[in-house]
Amino acid sequence: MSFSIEQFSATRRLVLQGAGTVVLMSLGNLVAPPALAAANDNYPEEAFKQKADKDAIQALYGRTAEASDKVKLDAPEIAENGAVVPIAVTTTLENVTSISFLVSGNPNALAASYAIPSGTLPSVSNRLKMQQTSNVIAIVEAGGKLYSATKEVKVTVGGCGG
Amino acid sequence: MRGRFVPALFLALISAALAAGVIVQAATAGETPNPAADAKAFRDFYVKKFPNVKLEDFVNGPYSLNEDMRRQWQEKEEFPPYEFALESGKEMFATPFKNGKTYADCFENGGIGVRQNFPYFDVKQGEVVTLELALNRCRAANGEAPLSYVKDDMASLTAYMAYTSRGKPFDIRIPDDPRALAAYENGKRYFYTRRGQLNFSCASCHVQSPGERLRAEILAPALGILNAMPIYRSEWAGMGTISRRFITCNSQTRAVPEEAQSENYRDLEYFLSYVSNGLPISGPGARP
Amino acid sequence: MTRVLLIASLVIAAAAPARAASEADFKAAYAAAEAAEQEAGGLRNQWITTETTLSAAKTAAEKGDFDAAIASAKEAEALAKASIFQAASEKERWRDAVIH
Amino acid sequence: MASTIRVRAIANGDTTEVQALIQHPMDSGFVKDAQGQLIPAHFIQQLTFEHNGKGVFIADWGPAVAKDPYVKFAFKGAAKGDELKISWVDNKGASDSTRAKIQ
Repeated sequence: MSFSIEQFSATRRLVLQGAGTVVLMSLGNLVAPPALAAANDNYPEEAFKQKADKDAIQALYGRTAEASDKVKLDAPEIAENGAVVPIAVTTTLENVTSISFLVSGNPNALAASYAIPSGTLPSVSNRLKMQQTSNVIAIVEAGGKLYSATKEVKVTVGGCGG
Repeated sequence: MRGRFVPALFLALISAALAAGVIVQAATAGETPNPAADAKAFRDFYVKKFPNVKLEDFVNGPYSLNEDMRRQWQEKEEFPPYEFALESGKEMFATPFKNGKTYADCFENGGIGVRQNFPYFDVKQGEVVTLELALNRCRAANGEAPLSYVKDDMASLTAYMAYTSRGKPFDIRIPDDPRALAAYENGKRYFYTRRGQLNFSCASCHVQSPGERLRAEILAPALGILNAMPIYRSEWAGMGTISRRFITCNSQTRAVPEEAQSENYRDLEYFLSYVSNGLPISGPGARP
Repeated sequence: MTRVLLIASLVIAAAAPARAASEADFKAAYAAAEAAEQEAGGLRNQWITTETTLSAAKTAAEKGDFDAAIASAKEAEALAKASIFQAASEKERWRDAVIH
Repeated sequence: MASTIRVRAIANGDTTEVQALIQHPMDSGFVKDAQGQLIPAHFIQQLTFEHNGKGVFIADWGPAVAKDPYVKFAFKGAAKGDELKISWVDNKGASDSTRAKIQ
């Protein structure tokens, strides 16, 4: 993809000027309104505490996942930096209800878990932190069953170490 | 047969002259400095070394030379991490000083779309003035304390000014003034001089091995290496000015860095920007 | 007999100041290293390793471990001298790397 | 103070693509600062996107989500001009929220 300046700065202007484009009305620091507090209750505390990916999946979904090529996991071969690793998943599976990402090599395997209500497309992109070279696992809960895709991402530091 | 003796003789003469403390600088300098020829040779070197990289793509550094890295960069550019610095920079740029003036009063065209002309050689002061130095001089002229050259505020300001110049080609001039030529040459000398216990020069990495891996990183070509500045580096989890980048590069080779905006660093920036003339400004950038 | 006395006194002479001399030796070695590092500073060509070795020498001396302190000071001096040599040799050699 | 949430919501046809970038340190609790002290864990635990009062996307995050976190998803059933409410709460109980019009 050549570096087309116009298209590039167009998207930036979209965010920056905000005039008539995205109108941001900030409500400032809300004291946790009830809606928020409720959402916080079902935060899967236990699952995030687990070390191993299997235990985290068990704690989160109560069953194991089977690998499926219908789950497309997009992750770099060598992370340019372990602090910001772009990872995305998309799937052709029907009525997906949840998507999660695990990094086996991290101190706690579960990195993020997303609720996918009906009407929301089954694909998520996010940027995760990885402590070391490790397997990245994407889990998709569809029709009450668990499917997964796994990819190894190499992680190391950069530079010649001053 | 005769030819073989002459160089030996020549060498003996040179060492004798050096030993006698006679400055033979001019003689060994060979041809007089010719920046235009340097810039052309510099550009041809990279175009020949990477025939399938478009000229303006060199400003994307490692991402122009490695597909896996480029995809990670494109993902970051969807909603880049320097977004916050850009916004605070825009705000800071417009916030008047205590005396009511703003940065816009210090720069031609109100500081909008001028980044590609920096650094320039200030004939009155007789030195290279970089964007960061100009910003701090503007603050001083308006009774404000200078900003750190390596911290976020300076990076936010230069990020905003770079953004307003996006797409404009670098346009660095060397005025007809022997001091300007000397500053350019000094920058060139610094770029090619090995330093630090690892005994590397900037060229060791960015001329001899661009596109090569340095553990997780891919070395950027020197052509267009400053076009994306200032950069948000995942390594720093924050913004970095050109000063911060030069300082960290030095410490990578275990050389004690100079103070930010030292004469050597400003001349180095002058050289690097001049040989990248014609390539578009793409700052602020995101890097590993 | 006198030879035995002579050797004995030499040994005692050598041993006695060893304790005190190493502090003085350290100071001398450290001063030499610092001078070399100063010179490298004048050439704007100091190495980070020289500085870490110099501070290692100082901390060892503060702990009273003068043998280690002297070793570090000597190493720092060697590093500083190497950086001075690097600056001198690069004074002209950088031209060989220039893209033509 | 300005919101910590930057949102871009663009509708094409019945599908709205949403991207969000949030200003937050997302400290994992495993990193030491310059003085060698552990920086305490401080990360967003839950991020909620609502359209017409209905949750369209709820993220439960752990400390492994990157600093200044970014997320992209898409959902159906909204139109240009509709409003999205975005809010987050972190492990220290701090929170922020904002609204964005779909373009």
